[in-house]
Amino acid sequence: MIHFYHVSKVYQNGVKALKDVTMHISKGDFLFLVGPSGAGKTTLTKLLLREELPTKGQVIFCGKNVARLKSQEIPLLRRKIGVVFQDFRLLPKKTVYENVAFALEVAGGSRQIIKKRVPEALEMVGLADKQKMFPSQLSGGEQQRAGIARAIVNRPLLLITDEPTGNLDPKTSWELIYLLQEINRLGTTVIMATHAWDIVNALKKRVVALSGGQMVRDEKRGAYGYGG
Amino acid sequence: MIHFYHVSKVYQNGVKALKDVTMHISKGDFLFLVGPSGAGKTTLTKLLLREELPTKGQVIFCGKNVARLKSQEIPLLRRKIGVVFQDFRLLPKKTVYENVAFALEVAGGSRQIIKKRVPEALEMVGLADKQKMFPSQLSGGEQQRAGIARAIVNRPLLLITDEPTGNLDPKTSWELIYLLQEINRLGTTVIMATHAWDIVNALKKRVVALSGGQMVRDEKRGAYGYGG
Amino acid sequence: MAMGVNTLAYFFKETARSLFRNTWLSLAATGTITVSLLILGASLLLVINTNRIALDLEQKLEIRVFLVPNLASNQVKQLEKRIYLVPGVARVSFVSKEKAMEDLRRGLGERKDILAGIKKNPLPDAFQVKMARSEQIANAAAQISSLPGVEQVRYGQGTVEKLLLVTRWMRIAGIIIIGALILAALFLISSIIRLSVFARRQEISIMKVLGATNWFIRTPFLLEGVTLGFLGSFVAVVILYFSYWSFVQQVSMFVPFVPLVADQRLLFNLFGGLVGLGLLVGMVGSFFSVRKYLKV
Amino acid sequence: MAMGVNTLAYFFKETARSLFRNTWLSLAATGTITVSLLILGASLLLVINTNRIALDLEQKLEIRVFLVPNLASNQVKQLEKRIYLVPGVARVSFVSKEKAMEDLRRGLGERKDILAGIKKNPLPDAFQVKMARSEQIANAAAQISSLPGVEQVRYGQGTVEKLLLVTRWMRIAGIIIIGALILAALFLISSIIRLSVFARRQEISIMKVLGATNWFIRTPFLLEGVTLGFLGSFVAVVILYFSYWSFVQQVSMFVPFVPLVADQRLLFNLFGGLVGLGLLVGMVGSFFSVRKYLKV
Ligand SMILES: Nc1ncnc2c1ncn2[C@@H]1O[C@H](COP(=O)(O)OP(=O)(O)OP(=O)(O)O)[C@@H](O)[C@H]1O
Ligand SMILES: Nc1ncnc2c1ncn2[C@@H]1O[C@H](COP(=O)(O)OP(=O)(O)OP(=O)(O)O)[C@@H](O)[C@H]1O
Ligand SMILES: [Mg+2]
Ligand SMILES: [Mg+2]
Repeated sequence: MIHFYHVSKVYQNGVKALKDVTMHISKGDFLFLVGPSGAGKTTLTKLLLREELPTKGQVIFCGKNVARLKSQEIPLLRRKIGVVFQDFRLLPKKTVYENVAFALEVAGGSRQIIKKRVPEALEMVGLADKQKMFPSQLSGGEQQRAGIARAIVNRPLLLITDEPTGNLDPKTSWELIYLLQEINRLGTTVIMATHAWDIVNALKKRVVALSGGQMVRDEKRGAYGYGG
Repeated sequence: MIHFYHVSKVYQNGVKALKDVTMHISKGDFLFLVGPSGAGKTTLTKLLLREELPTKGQVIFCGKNVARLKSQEIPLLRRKIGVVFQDFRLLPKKTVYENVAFALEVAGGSRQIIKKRVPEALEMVGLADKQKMFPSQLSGGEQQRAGIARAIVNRPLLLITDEPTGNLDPKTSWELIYLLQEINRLGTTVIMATHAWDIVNALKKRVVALSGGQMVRDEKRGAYGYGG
Repeated sequence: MAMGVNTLAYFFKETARSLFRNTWLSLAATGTITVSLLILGASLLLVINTNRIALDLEQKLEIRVFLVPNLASNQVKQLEKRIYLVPGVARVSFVSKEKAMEDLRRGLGERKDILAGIKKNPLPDAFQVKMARSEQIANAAAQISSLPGVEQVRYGQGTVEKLLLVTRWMRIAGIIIIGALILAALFLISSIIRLSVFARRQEISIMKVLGATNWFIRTPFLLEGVTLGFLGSFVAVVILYFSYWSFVQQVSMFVPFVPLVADQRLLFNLFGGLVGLGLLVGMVGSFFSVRKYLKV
Repeated sequence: MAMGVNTLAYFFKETARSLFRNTWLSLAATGTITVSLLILGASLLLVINTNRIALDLEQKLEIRVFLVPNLASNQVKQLEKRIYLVPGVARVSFVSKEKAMEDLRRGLGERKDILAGIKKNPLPDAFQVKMARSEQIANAAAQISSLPGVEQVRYGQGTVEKLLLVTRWMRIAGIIIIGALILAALFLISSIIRLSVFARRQEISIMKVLGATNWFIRTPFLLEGVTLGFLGSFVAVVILYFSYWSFVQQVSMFVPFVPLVADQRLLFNLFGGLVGLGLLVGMVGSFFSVRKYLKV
């Protein structure tokens, strides 16, 4: 479903964030993206979302070259992907409920669907009682969970979670992992960029390791680590 | 040095974030603050910084009731405390260097001191080569480290770090912990709110556990956990 | 763009929410639109009224055509017809020398004893010519003076030219001022709208990355712009309306001889135009401001 | 507040940085200040000049005092002195009846033959009285008419009152307009400054929590406000200066009889005042805008 062919990314200020990455992800995969701080994990997910364009190489999603999408195709691409951003990116002027509902509204979801799915998603991440609060009134972990609810609410084809447990206690983290596994079992491809070595080691899923922008490891049933 | 006497905090929307917390921290302590997401850890640090006022009870810092400080004393209080915020709070229009230098400028540090200490601090957190970049150009872990550099640069009396390893890989996390221990050894009191159970368990330092706003545990040489 | 009922409902809900949750931005934008259009509208009224007063003065201008003595009455008729044919002439009326003497006597007032010693009326017969287009007065006078039977032509040479120069200048100045003020209003309104969108650029980029189409993001901003434009210009027009009418009343009470425009139709068009301008700038301003941040 | 050299250097560095890194905000704020002060300045010039023209017209007003026939020359002297003592009178000059006849003859122009039959001059001797303060003309005329030796007083009753009413109205309207425009300029400028601070409220709260004093946060904003205020008003004044001088030149070429204010001193004060206003609003606006977000 996803193919990276010799992808390099150099940011405007000259930082080489990715160097010649080639990688394939099939539908239904559950993939851990690991690597030290600044390795290029977030950059990789930005290329998939077309938030950034690759400097070299091709990123293919569902058979289409992401860099060559027409401008009206970009929103359609993004709606197929649910993302938990490392910095949450909640809309500050919307309540938790409205933030989650927004992902459905964007895709033209009907009022019934919104009324049904939003509370479901909030329930799943344990935020049912905070739905009327604004992001600035939430704790770090609660904001993160609001972001997770938003990412899963419209049942995306691909779920990208960037450091989703960074602000969660171990118990909540594991609940989230079970949730992601459940979602994965229902057919959603999951990419999880993470530093949580305990989770990676326990799950024995596919692990792709980046270091300094280079892919240093790709193991089917791997453990946490990135050489060096 | 720090005393919490029967401190309760109820936010405007009625959320009870802290309930009757009594706790003492001596100069030179190294304290882990643990608890599930939403337990009140960040709220506790906000009371110390006088970002929020307690609804009930007293917070005493260096012999002064924080809630009763005159408005011109508040900046002096804050300059004695270095904080790594959970959401980083870097100034978006300043480079990494300027962000770190700002903590010194605020306190009226001379140009020589700034020129000496800022690169030192950036070196300690491994950001020496990113000093001219703006926060928006940094990876999540790099932003977090910039926040750490800013918190330690003016050698505060008290160092509060709120989830400082949430976006860091294990290796960088441990380097940071060694750095915090070093700083602690030089006399700075350190409070670290965290979910990193492995670090808490390995260090065997004092652990204060909150759950649902209540203090459920306070152990001299404790391990991660908050009952329930 | 195909648009469901849900999307439409979303747009209105969204616009209303944004207006209320960004109270401060909304107020500043409305206020700026109001102030800009107030200044523009007041200046328009000023210019229109100055023009009206100038026109009033101009319409009081006339040419006096003195006839050769003892002209036959059919020659006089003939001449009258010819004067009518001169371009710009609106109305011609005959003033006999008896009527002229009468006028002179009345004009001298209490000093009319001067004329006591005069036996024979020395004044000539004359035509009084009103112009349709006052700028042509000098030309018309020249043409009339060359007609047979005309002895002399008088129209306040000098003073009239001065008056016409001043009124023409005022008209040009009025157009320049109004043009500059329209530009100024556009700048002020679009600045405040751009700044209020700027304050929310982060939100726009988040929406973009969540898969919202440009139109989906833009429409609530456009509706917001239209609403602010309407509110702002409506307030401006209401203020203008009431202050102008009280002004007109004051003037008609204290300086009744100054002719002010009180034509309901014209004022209606003017005020309607202001509201339209407010709406338009609000919408177009929002459109372009948002576009800037849509390129993510 | 004790302030080191470092802090001072920080303030200037900080201000310069902020101006350049927020290019867009800086431009919008400068532009708004320029436009507001341009409108205000142009209106001030308009009002000043209208007043000047009105004054010019008023100064052309005079009272004509006709004397009782055959007054002795010392009685005439006496009367002249008494007229001088009437409040508001500026200048008195004697017009003999011969001079008056001469004037009348000249006034009638080519119709002066009317006077051919008159043997004895029927006109009286008169004084021509200029007023220092034209509002007092009616009062002065009434007082003069009751002096011994005065037969009749004439000052264009009716027309003069009209003129004076109009000029007084214009003065009041001018003051109201300028007052309203000053308020409008204050609103527009402070709105844009508040909005530009609003866009940076997050930064302010971060600084606050890092232990910055209110003054430390505020000073760069104040300096920024002063700089923007100065730049904006300076541009406005330069534009005003050049357009006003070219306007004055145009007028003196094409409608030379319209008296315009070209007093360097007055203009200097006016323009200086505008720059001062810009500076002040920039500073005070920043002060209050920042204060709002300092309560953390
Ligand atoms: N917008 C940008 N402009 C310039 N450089 C950037 C930008 N974004 C990221 N970088 C740089 O690219 C490199 C990779 O960043 P990326 O965010 O992909 O790291 P990461 O693997 O997600 O790290 P972390 O685990 O700390 O989040 C970093 O060195 C960073 O400084
Ligand atoms: N400004 C606020 N207004 C209202 N409620 C708030 C506010 N800030 C925090 N809360 C609520 O107070 C409770 C405690 O929040 P706090 O941020 O202290 O949690 P925390 O222990 O830091 O959690 P985390 O580990 O997720 O960061 C939460 O339930 C949160 O929703
Ligand atoms: Mg990252
Ligand atoms: Mg927290």
